[in-house]
Amino acid sequence: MNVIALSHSQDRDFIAQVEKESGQNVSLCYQCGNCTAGCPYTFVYDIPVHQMMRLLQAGQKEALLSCRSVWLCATCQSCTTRCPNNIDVAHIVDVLRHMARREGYSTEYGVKSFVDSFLESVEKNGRAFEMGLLLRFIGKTGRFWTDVDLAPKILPKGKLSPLPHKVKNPEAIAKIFERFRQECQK
Amino acid sequence: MSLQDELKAQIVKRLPELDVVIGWGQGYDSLHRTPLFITSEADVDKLVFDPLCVHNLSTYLTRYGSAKRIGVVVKGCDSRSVVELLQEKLIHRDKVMVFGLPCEGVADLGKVKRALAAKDLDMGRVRAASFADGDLVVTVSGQEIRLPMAEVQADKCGRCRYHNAVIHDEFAGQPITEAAPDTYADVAAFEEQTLEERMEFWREQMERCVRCYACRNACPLCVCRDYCIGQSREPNWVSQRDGLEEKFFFQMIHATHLAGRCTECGECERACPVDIPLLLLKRKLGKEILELFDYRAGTDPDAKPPLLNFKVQEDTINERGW
Amino acid sequence: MDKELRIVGFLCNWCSYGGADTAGVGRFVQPTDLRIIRMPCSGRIDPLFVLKTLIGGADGVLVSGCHPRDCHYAEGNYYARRRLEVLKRFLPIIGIDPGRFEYTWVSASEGQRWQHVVTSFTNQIHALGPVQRIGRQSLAKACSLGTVLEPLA
Amino acid sequence: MKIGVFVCHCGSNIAGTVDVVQVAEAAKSMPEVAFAKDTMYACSEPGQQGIIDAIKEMGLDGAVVASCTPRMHGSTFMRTVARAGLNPYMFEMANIREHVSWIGKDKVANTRKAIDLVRMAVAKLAQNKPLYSQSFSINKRVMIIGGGVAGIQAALDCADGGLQVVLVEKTTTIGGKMAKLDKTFPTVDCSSCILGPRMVDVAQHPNITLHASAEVDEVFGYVGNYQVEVRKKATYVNWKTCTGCGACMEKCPSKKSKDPFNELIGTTTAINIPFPQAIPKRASIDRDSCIKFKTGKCGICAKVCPTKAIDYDQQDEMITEEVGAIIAATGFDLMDWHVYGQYGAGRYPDVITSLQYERMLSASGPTGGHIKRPSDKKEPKTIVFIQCVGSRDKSVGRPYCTGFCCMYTAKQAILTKDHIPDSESYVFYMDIRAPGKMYDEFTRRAMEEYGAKYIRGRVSMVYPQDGKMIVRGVDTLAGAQVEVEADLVVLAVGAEGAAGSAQLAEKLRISYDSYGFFMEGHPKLKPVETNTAGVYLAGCAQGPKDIPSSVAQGSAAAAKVLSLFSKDQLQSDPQVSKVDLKRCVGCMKCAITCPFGAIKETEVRGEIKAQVIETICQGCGICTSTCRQGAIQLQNFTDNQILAEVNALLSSETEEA
Amino acid sequence: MSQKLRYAYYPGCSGQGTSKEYEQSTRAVCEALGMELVDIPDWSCCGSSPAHTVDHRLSSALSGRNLALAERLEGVSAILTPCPSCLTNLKVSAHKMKDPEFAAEVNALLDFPVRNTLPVKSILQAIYEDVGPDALRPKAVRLLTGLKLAPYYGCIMNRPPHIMEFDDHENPIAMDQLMEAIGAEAVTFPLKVECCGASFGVARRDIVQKLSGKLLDTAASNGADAVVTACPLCQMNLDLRQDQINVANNTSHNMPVFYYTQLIGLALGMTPSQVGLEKLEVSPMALLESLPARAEAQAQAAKKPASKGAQS
Repeated sequence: MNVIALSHSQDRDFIAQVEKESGQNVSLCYQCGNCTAGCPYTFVYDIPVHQMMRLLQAGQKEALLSCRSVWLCATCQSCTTRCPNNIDVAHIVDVLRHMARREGYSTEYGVKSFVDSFLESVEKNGRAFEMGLLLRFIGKTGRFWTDVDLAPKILPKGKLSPLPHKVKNPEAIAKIFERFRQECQK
Repeated sequence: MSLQDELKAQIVKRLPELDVVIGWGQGYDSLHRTPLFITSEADVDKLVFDPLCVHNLSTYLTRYGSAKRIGVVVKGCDSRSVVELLQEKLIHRDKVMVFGLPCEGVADLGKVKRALAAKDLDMGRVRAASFADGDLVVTVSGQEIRLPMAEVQADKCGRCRYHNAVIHDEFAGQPITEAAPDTYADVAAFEEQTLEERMEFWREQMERCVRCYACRNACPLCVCRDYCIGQSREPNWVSQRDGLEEKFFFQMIHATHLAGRCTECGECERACPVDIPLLLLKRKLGKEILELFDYRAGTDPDAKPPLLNFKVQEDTINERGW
Repeated sequence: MDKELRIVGFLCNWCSYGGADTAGVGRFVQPTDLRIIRMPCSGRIDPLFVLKTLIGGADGVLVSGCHPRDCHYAEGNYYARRRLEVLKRFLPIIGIDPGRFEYTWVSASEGQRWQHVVTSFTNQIHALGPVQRIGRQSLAKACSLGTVLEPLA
Repeated sequence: MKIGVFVCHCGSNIAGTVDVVQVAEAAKSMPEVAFAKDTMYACSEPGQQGIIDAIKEMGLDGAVVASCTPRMHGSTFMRTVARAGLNPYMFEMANIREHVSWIGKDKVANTRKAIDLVRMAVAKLAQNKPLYSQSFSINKRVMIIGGGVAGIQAALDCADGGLQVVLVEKTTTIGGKMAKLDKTFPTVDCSSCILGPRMVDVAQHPNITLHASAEVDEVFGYVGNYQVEVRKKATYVNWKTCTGCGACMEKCPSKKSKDPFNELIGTTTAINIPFPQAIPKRASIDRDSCIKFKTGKCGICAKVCPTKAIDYDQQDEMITEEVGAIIAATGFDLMDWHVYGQYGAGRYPDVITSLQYERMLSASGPTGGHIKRPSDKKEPKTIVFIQCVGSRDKSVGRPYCTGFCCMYTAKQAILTKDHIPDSESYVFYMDIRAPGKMYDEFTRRAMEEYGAKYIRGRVSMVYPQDGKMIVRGVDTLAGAQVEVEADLVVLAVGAEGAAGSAQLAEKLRISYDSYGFFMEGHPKLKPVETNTAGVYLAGCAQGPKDIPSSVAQGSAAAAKVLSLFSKDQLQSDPQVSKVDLKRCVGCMKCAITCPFGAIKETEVRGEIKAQVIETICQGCGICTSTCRQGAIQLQNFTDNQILAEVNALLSSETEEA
Repeated sequence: MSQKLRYAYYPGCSGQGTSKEYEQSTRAVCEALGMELVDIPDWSCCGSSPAHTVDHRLSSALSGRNLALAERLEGVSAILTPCPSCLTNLKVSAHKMKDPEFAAEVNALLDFPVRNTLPVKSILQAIYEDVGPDALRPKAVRLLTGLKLAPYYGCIMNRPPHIMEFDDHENPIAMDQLMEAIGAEAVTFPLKVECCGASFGVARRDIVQKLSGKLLDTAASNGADAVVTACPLCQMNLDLRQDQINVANNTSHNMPVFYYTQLIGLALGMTPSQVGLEKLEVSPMALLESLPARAEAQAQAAKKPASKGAQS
């Protein structure tokens, strides 16, 4: 394990940025570990939640933004709900993921692709179009076998429409995305 | 028998039990009445009662020592002052005899003066005044002028809900049916102005104050007299400097000292030689105290006044959380 | 924060003054506008002190006592609550924003709450700005005079 | 008037963020100020001497010290001023530490504020007048509220010191929480063996009057002369004749009565003596489960009682005790841990509190000292202890450390191994707090000799599965989620002020925090005093603490009372109200609002006037703000003194503008 | 109930696809219970979890558009949605937009601003609070006696409590009580609020297999015949992916996974097809057909200890 050179590698701006975007005070964490104790995703994490909080307190930006855990959090709120210090931990992880995205990380490419596919679908149709987003995901990842076993189960039930249920005015939703991108560029 | 004669008969009957009876008599001209201190039957003849009897005679009750037995003639509004004085133990029930009257409203001589002025007539030249069919009939500069009472009545009478004396040992005449309750519409109307406008209003009004203390001296509940903190050094609340802040602060002393006590008789305002609408300040307090504590001063001699009382859990005051 | 305003606090000795001490001991940073006058009890606070202070030019007055039911003198804050509530409701008639006067309850252990009260109240007063004083020419009047005078000049 | 101003640096505490030299310089130009100087530590010996020297040399009439809060050193400097020959009330303090230097770093603003505070203090001092105390006699009896180990200690120490003691206990026996414990840390000696004899001493001491099953209803009076109304709650047994023989318990047919002494583990009879060593050893009836009270039939206890002590018609009895001082030793209760939904909120029988576990360990407890899990009465083999349940947890409104749980959990882990040698104990902890003589060694023994598995981390959830309790937690040191399949889960539930402590505090007029703990006079220097003269604290009522600390506080409070009572007369505080007879109109509104009945009506030359009874007046000043003539003035807080402060402050603003 | 129950209704995207039966049964049940659902005109996707993982302003804007549309409806008392994921997004947006600064940022992305005037609730909360189990009980014409259910609420129906403000966040009971009102039994199910794997089914199927597998294991070990849920994503993971889970974990669950609205619908007398039972992957028909016999057996069993109890 690497030595963390606390004198040199603490990124205080990073801590401040996370605190600003999440509205949380990371100093409140006293490392009881209750977040990790309750987290259903610990088994797939490379860094357990309480250690993410610890690395955050130490300003270890690179370690956090490049980790898998930020992508694998499903925001199930277990950590937030049980934190004895009322820290909205799930919100902090959300913010870390936003930052990872902005800085171009995609450590869990599949997860990122799914999210991108979903939002592209919404931007185009105004609503999530399940069949369409699955095809987009396959297109991005090349995982042609994704859930092919489910097709014979679901198709006869008429649940997956081959055509999107568009809103009447999809441009209204596209405009939200458009304005959002403009805001981000500012 | 007229109301005035009935009252006179009552006073004559009770006079032997009393050291003095305070009523109204003819003033220095036909439009003015003045307090009349009756000690003999002969004095009773000088007694007058009509809408020009504006004074609240209960003001004089605290000027006698506790030994004297005093009779006092009161209109509905005046009677509330008597109740308040009794409640505060500043006078004693067995030393006071109350001659209660019904009152349909008194004239506001300021309004009379303005009404005559509008006709290019001078109130100072009025030679006779009488009442007929709800009008004040005055003879001025040889003309007979009829002024409808509705136009020259004091503002307080328009919203009065205590036309009849609320406390009395003798009551002359027939009680008047009470009208709808006072809604403090005047206070609400004033408060439609911006805060800046309100302060500007008081600034303009108080500029005129000459600190004559007539407002205080006319007030039946200002019992401190020589020891009013508005004029004392120990404690020294307000300096003698002739500044707006000092003048205004004196009115704050007067108003806050009447909070929960003032019966809104309006003597302060009537007595003011420069016509500052002082009653408005007291009515604002009266309105808030009514809303907060459902309390009207001078209606129940046995009530515990709201500011000398409390509830552990107040129903109408929100705990001010921050 | 912009220029300091004049804010006066009347605090009871047993609870709120102690709460302000507790806040100090805890180094809870607060705005510097407030000047505290120590009173034995909120029941000692004559509403005239508040009016004197406001009319005399203070931009805000804060009164704080023991929580109801926790008065060191058993009942002082109950009387204070009624008197001060009447006062707060009276202020608008004389043209003073009732937000310039607040009364609240802070116990000796509530240092953090005191910090919150001071900060919130100071912000509130800054939002209202400096007080207009009855003893001074109002800004509005000065302005209207200005517009009248201008064409003449 | 010649006023001296002394501005304290308090080392860097004040001087770090306030320009004290500038403050002293500014003071020199204030009205009446004849002398102003900064000083390093005003409260130190040379600091005080400097003040005395200046007063004497300059012929000062009064002194202003600008330093810390008057609640800290007000009385210190009043004595200083008195040593210089002035009346102690010719002194004012400007609080430029707690209210200035410690709450902001802007030195310019702080200095400006400090100057204002000094200006106000100077202005007030210019209005001050010498005040003189009066003497009054005291009642040398003491009431102790709460018969736990702290109250017992205080009672015995006071009684041994020759005082008459009234001990009031809410439940039917003294002993408190300690009586429920099996063993005590770190010596693992038997709790009832060390407490029992002390309880007997209380019962037998000629100077102690014990009111058990009694509560304080109302408190009147003041230091030296309190009147306390005590409600003796009906027990439906005449305790004068009851001998505690226990015949009623043997025959009582209602055996499902709640057993609070055993923390609701198991049940007891409707008429019961809570435990064999109870003091007083007297029976009492639980109305809620007594068949006689529920149906009118039964009455077996009355039939079997050899002394005819049963009295179903007994009523609460009110008695008044007159005492000169009161010690509140009301102890603690466990917080309501049912807010922890993740631990089942009481739905799972095999999740219990540490105090319930303690009763199971006790040989005189409901299981006869055998550890049996409540669901199936089987002996558990794997026991999980979860610490900090309701401690250090802001999310349930309990941010403080209860402090003693680490130690008793280690004790319980050790005792568990003694009781069940093939058992395995796991302790989930956050930090081990064991600062005390032999304490840390004790927790190490639990791990090293008794094999308790300490796991650093909280437990996220506990749930039943296949007859086990699954405990899912974290081992933060290993960086891993962990699960334990436990037979029994013991929660180290945090302490809060005893039920009803807030109500009692209001009656005693002492401060309390949101957790029900009473506020001490000063966190360091007055640990057993309160801000109400004559009322003292001992034990967990003041904050969670272990047995040795509770006993020490019991003794400390007793010493305070003995020292208070060492004089025959007390000096009254001269900060009382005073009537200006010529201004008084005799309306007696002051008397209506006085909470203490300290104002009476008197007649002066035929006129009614108000008169203050100085020993009863507590100095609140409600009368002063009630009186419209300004006729009754609270000394040292007169209208003029406060107005001087207001005017000084507002005039400073005018000058600026 | 004298007051007319009228709500703005946000169906959510999955109601058009993978959870058609939830949508269908929700509408049928609400109608039967006198709850009028007024569709938010031209509603769009709330952003679901993908949006908030990218940016909170974007997420709140996508939700906010629907809040603003709903606010234009007249005479509605709340915005209802069946889907917990939509519920969370709508509620979080409304909650965060109480901060005027954040609200301004979000409104800048929208055609018309959110006024934040209507509360957002789940259909479950509305049925539980506005109708209630006591009013539901007498309406049940066909009690589901003998049906043992693991009530599974999902991770975000009640969490975090300061935003969701409904039921207990560790041990919710609303659905338990509704199921008991229609005669079914809610078994002890300690994992009521544990996460099922959420939307990782596509990208990280292994996660869903492990987490949903554990839910099915626990339901089975506590004696449940079926799972009842209130979440489209949970239902899909547990039902549609049950075969995938069985293969990965070497288990052989054949456990129907109902929407609670389907069961209430059945109890109110609707036919299986009216509540879309045929759309479930694990067929519940055999289980439902066995119920009358089970109910009988249960009644028999209940008699014995009851008579025994009377003696003692």
